Amino acid sequence: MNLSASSLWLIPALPLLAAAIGALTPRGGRSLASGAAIIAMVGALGLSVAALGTALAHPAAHLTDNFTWFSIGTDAVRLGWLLDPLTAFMAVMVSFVGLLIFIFSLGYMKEDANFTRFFCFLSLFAAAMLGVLVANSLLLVFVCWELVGLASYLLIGFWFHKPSAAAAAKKAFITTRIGDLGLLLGMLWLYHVRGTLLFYDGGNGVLEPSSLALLSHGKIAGGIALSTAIGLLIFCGAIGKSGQFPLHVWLPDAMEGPTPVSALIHAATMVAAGVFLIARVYPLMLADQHLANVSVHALTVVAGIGAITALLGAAIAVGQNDIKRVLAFSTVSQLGYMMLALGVGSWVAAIFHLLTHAFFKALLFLGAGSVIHAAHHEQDMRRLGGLGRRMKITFATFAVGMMALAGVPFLFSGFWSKEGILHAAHAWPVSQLPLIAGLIAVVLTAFYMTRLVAEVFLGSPRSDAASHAHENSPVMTVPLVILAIGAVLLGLIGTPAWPWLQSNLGGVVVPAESIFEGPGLMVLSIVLVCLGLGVGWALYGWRKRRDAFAPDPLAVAMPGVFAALAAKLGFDEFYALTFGRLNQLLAVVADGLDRWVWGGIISGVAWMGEALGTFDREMDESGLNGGFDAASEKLRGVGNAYSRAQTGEAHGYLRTLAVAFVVLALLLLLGGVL
Amino acid sequence: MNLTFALIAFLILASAVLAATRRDLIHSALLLVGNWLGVAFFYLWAGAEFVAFAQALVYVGAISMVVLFAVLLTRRMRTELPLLVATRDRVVSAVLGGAAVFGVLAVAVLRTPLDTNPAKPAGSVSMLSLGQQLMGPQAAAVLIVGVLLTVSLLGAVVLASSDADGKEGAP
Amino acid sequence: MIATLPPAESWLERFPLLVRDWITGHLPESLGWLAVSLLAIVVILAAFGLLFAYLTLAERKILGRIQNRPGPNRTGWFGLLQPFADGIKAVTKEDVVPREADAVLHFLAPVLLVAMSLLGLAVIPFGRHLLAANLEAGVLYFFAAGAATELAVFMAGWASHNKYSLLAAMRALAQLISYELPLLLSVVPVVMLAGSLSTTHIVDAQGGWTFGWIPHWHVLTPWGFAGFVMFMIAALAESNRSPFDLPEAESELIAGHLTEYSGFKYALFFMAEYFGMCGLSAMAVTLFLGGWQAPCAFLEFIPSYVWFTAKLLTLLLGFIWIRATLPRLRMDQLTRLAWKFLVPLTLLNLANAAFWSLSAGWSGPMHWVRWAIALTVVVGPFLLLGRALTAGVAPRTYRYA
Amino acid sequence: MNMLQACLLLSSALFCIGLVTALSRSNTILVLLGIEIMLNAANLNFIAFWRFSPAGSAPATGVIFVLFSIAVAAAEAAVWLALVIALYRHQQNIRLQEATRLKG
Amino acid sequence: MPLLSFIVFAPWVGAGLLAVLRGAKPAVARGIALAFSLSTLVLGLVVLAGFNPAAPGFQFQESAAWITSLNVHYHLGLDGLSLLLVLLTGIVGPAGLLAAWKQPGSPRAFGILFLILQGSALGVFLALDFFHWFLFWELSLVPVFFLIKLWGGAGAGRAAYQFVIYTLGGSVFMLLGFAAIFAATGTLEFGQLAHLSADGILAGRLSALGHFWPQVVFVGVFLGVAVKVPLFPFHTWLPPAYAEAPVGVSMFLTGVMSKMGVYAFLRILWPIFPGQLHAAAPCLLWLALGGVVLGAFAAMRQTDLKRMIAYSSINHVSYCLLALFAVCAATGHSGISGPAVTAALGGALLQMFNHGLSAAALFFSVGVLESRAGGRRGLDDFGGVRSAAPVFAGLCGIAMFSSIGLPGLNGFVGEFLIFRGVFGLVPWAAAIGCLGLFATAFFYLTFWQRVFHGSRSGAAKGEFADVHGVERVTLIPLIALMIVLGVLPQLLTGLFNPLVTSWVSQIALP
Repeated sequence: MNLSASSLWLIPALPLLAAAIGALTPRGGRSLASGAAIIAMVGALGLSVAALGTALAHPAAHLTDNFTWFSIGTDAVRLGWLLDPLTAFMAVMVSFVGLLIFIFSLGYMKEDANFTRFFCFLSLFAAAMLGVLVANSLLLVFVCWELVGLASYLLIGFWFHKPSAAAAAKKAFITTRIGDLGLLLGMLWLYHVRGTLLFYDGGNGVLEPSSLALLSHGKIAGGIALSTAIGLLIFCGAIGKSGQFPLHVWLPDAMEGPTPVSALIHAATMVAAGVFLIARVYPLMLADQHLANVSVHALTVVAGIGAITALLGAAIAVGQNDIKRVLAFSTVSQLGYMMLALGVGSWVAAIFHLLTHAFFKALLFLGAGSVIHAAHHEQDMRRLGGLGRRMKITFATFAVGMMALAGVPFLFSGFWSKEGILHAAHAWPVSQLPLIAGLIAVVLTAFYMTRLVAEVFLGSPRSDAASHAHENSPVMTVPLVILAIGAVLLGLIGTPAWPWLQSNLGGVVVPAESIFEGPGLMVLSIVLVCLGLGVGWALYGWRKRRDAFAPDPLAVAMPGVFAALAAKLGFDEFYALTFGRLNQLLAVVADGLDRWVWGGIISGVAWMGEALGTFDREMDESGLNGGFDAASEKLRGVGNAYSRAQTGEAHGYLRTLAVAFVVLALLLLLGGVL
Repeated sequence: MNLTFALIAFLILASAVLAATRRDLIHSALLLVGNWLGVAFFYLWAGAEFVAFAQALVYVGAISMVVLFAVLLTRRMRTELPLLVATRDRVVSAVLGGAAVFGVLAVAVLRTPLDTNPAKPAGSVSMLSLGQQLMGPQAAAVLIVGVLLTVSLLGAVVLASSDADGKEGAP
Repeated sequence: MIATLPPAESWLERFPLLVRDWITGHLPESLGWLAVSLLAIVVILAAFGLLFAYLTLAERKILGRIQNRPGPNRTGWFGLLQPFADGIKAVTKEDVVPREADAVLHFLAPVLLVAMSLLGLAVIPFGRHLLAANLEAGVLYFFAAGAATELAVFMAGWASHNKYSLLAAMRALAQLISYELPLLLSVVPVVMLAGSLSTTHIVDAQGGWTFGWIPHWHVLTPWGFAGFVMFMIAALAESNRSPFDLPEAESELIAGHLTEYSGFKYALFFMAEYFGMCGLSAMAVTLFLGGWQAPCAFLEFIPSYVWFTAKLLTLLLGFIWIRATLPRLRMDQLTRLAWKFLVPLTLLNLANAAFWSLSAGWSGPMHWVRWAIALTVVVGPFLLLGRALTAGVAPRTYRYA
Repeated sequence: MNMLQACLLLSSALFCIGLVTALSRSNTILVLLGIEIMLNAANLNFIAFWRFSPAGSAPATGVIFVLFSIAVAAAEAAVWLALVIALYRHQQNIRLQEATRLKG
Repeated sequence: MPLLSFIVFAPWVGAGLLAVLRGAKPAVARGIALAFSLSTLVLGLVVLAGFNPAAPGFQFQESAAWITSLNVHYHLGLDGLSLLLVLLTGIVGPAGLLAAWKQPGSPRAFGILFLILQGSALGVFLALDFFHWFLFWELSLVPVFFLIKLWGGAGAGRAAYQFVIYTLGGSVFMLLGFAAIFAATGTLEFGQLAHLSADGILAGRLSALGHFWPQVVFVGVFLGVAVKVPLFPFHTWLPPAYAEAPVGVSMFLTGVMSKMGVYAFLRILWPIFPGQLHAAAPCLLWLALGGVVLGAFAAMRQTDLKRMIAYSSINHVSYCLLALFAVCAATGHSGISGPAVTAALGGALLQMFNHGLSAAALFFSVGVLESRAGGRRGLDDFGGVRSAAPVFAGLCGIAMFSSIGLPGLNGFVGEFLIFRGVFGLVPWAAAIGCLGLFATAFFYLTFWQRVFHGSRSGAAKGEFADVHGVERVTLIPLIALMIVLGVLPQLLTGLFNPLVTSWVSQIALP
């Protein structure tokens, strides 16, 4: 049974259709929405398996189906669908885990009022995630990438009436958005340089050798190869989405969403998208490896970030008291492992760990979900306890998940995938630091998982909610069991003895020894795991916590460190202080600029106009009119004076005449006749 | 010739001065008539009979009547008020003024070189030439004077007779 | 001063000149002109004095005869000495002068009156050679002299310090002034036709006869006759005679402005009145009746001064006749007659005379047309104005001055 | 001092007397009489100049002028009689000093 | 058949009819006004049917000598750009009227003024001769002044005055500029002027008048246009004017009036003054960036919702300007890439259309909020509206995300092309521009969170009716159009692709 590339688009289309149906059904159509969602996921799973079949049939082949989205001017914007083993395996994992989580959430969200909207958002998320997997163009990836972000925003903020959930949703979206900006810039740069964003386009795709050669030779300032720069920009997107070191702050807050959401998004799929993206564009990241004179190699940065995140995540997880927070930080550290694997050059190990991690982390989250569901939404370990006896299946499946995560040797998938990474790190020529970080993280992982299990399941219940807890309905426990089985069996397909997965992924037969460096490292890791388990048991398993308020033994031992870890190393506050404040400042500057500077100029002009007006009136009033009035007044004065001469008395006139005559005559006589 | 001139001059000046100084209006009016007659004689002496007779006819005949009528019609003021102090000052200033004017005129007359031609015989202007002159170039003037006379007389009649304030005209 | 002797004159005509030359012969040459003037004055005064005397007598005789009574016949033969008796009476009567009267003016009034009326006689040509003063503006001189009469009348009225005499003087003045206008206006046509103001020239203009017996006197022309009639009416008024003798009418204010006069001054007033009358009639004769011209050619032989005297006496008798017959006019009728009747008619007559002189050249049939027009212009307005004035006399309204 | 100057002196004297009369007397009639005297003085001048003007000169303008002046004087006399009467009726006495107001 | 004249004058005829019908009942008046406003859309579609995108130059041209002495012709013409904007007016106009459906005050007067405004806006888009183009340009101010003053909010008076006087001040300079041009060249026809400037004659003629005249004239005309767009420093009139104007008017203002400015750039400034524009480009780029970044950040500070959206519309319009200025800056450089210029210009045109739709929708939403809160429209006057009115929240959400530029909606396509073009031409500008994207997302989400999320408070506490009847009829078409254009931008780009290609060919490419 094979699925041609051209019909690949059906995989994301089905859940999208389900999402549309969910959106249009009114609040009451609960079964319609959930039924549509689950059927869609089953369909997607079937198609993914068929696609896997096709992919396995054509090893090392990239089956593409490209089409034009729209043309602008003369050049067309082209998108496409891609089928290769990576896509197939990821699609199967996502649809299988998604299906299980859908079924689990049927029970978990039963009494929630917005049941239909929940499934609509879930199917929207699934469609977007599958879209990212099957996309053949970085633009299509980006589109689906943003939709995944939207879906996570909607799901985290599902219980939007809780202010903390709304804030967490916003924080998640904004932080991922910052990462996406880097991805956008990388994409634009690539588009500008290559003129197309298709990965594989019959020769001139971005990831084809011809373009890789061109990209790697391109030099930009700072001695960095063009491909490195673009790679790193794309990696920014991955950091944001996968919660890597600088941008991991949103992941713990994302626990505000319902637990199935956390399971689906923050365990299996969404956070894995970052790793998948780097895996997808791996050839680009590798392009600069062979260049000698390049100041930095993309993968070195990836490895570094991965190592730091792994170590950081594990350390903070130790200090958390909320079950989901512990699991969230463990996810951060496991993603750090995957990035580390990619960084050290073996993307196959990363993907193998991704697949195994998806199963046992989904299992752990669903387990935590059933615990919370049972304990009436009580999430704090200190107030739980003694649930092992009350919730047998949950406890059993949770224990399987814990052991897989911790990497209990041989039986559990977690061990093999982690070993693969450690061996790859060991084989990394550049430096051994990632290996060391990895080993430390192994210890810490084992420790905080035993702490979690001991606190929650062992000992006596420390709150009445915990005491009333009882096992959930089968609709919730069956997915747990299936996942537990998966967590165990999946490891088998990737063991060094039978590296089926790795060879199929890479499309080339991978010799056993390439992933098995030798017994020495394996023994070391086993020892470290046992160490972690032992210490964990010693502190929490053996001497049970007496009551909710007892101080954490670790806090007693190392108060300063434990407090710091509990406060998530203060990254949130740090960011709030720096970026938050900067943001606020810039806003204030912008608004102030608008209000005072430009507004000031305008009112200044207005004021000047007014002043001119008053000045003009003043001049007119006092200057012109005043002067004129004064002059006319003076004239009237003269007139007045003259009028006094007109007495009306005839004699006076005659006398004046006579006098005038005499004077004139005298003048004439004296003047003239002289 | 000088004798008659002197006589005429004396007659004119005396009557004028007396007329000015008489207290009784009628007397001064009549003296004034005398003055006009003197002037008429002067014209005769100067040889302009027509003007003399015209002067006599108009002044002595008509204007004297007007003056006398004026005096009679305003007779309530029986006699001139005794000379008030103010009037005394006025008289003094008037005389001074008059003297000054006369002085100036006299000086002017005596200084200006006037060539005289005594040879003009009496009656030298013939009535015929005078008539032609009047009716010829001066015809317009004659007409205007005619109109002037008519208008002024009508005006006088209107002024005097209109009793604007409603009661009968005073005597 | 005396016209040169025309060659064909008989010795009678020249008799007065001969006497004069005889007298001047006895005197030194330098006083020659004085002598001539004095002679003329004496002759005129004597002649008119006698005329005045016997005129009073004649008036009283004729009035008497008209009123069917003998008139004065006691003094002398047929009363001929009556004037001298009156004269002696006047001189001997006491001359009463009111105390408040203005003595100077009171005395001066009659003297001024007599003098002025006598002055007028100087320019009248009594005969071909009998002319006191041959002035170029003779007519104007005559009226200028006459103008002073009003003054004298006023003086008389005023000086007598008597309300009634003053009022009477005012009325007399009003009459004199109103009639002076028609008097002068009626003279103007004559002057216009004659073309000169000198009396001798006017008389000469009336010389000559048509068909030997129709003299060219102005009175025989339509405008001339109208002018003569109007002149005579005005003359009557000017001399306060007959219908117009309101000032000294007995029925009015006693003797008018003469009430305060008595004795010789009163006689002087009478003398002045008669001189005025004679002067005016002499002027009438000169202007309209051809002066000393003979009525017909063949009567030329009779001397000029005889013709003049004859015409003068007829006019004077006319005066007396009128006095005897016409009733006295009331004051308003009198002034209305002057202003509304005489003045318009004289003005029309002036126009008529102008037409007459312009149409002098018409001959043949046009001659009669000329006469017809002239006559209509005289008669038409006379009848119309007459009817207008007398139509329904409006009730009398008294207006106090 | 020839005859013309004598005549002129005479007319000036008469003129001044007229002026003095007009100025000194307060009775309107006398003032006007004064003015009449001055007018006659002017006429005197005219005739004097005509009389002593060179022979054969312009026609008797002086004489004509005097004629017109006499005519005008007559008209003026008539008018001021009316004025005096009106003035008398208005202010019951004819003192000139009190006739100063144009209105009323 | 003078179709374009019909388009321009149909609204005015409507206004005239309304003016005549004094006694008309409010409903009738509203109906007539809406009908004539819709006439633009109907006629626009008719023109669209007859429009042949490939044909170069202007179509449906009508030219008649008007003032022969001044060589002025009544010349209408249509090309891709004008058609795009006519359609936009056709859509936003009726939406504006519908928004004012329940508005107090006489609908008849409102209808008259609105139709005059719409007619003059259409006149601006279709006129090809400066004379009557400027006539329409100025005439549009008058109705806006009255609309804002009579139906506006509290500070309407001051805002209206500032708006009109500010814009008038700007357009006075433009008039002077064109007077100089007319003096120099004797013609006011855009086409002829473009040819003259292309051959370099215009610059020669102007400098003949005076040494600095070409630059001075350019500055004059630029001022007139910059004030209208508004370009960054000249935008202070916009927030109060949009905030105080009634809903329908602010929709029209942000939807169409600001597009007039950009249209003026493309139609007048760019073809006639390419040289000066290129010379001034760097400085203008910074201004545009200022508009983008500072506009967005200033929006964060606003508490009045309408002012916030006003600032956002400054931000979005500045994107178009950013693209234009980038193209101007790059023209003449050797390394200029054709596709980048095409993308930039195409993106600018798309952005104009899309922003018109999204801004109108957002203003409408704020109008709805305002109508339910009794005139209050502060950020903290509301809370939890989403639970009170989910449908309204959904529609408003879509409009907001389109404005943020979420892919899948129309906003993204325009912005993507603009950034693609600007990055190709002036990379550093694109980088700074992205900051604007982030800020836009930030303040919109703050708005969304403060108003829609959280527990029900403020106006939403009491009864808060969801969108119904007329409101639904106005909002849903806009939202549908956004989604359709987001998925199929080909509908629009097909109209103006040949135009953009012709523009690109004009720029001297290596």
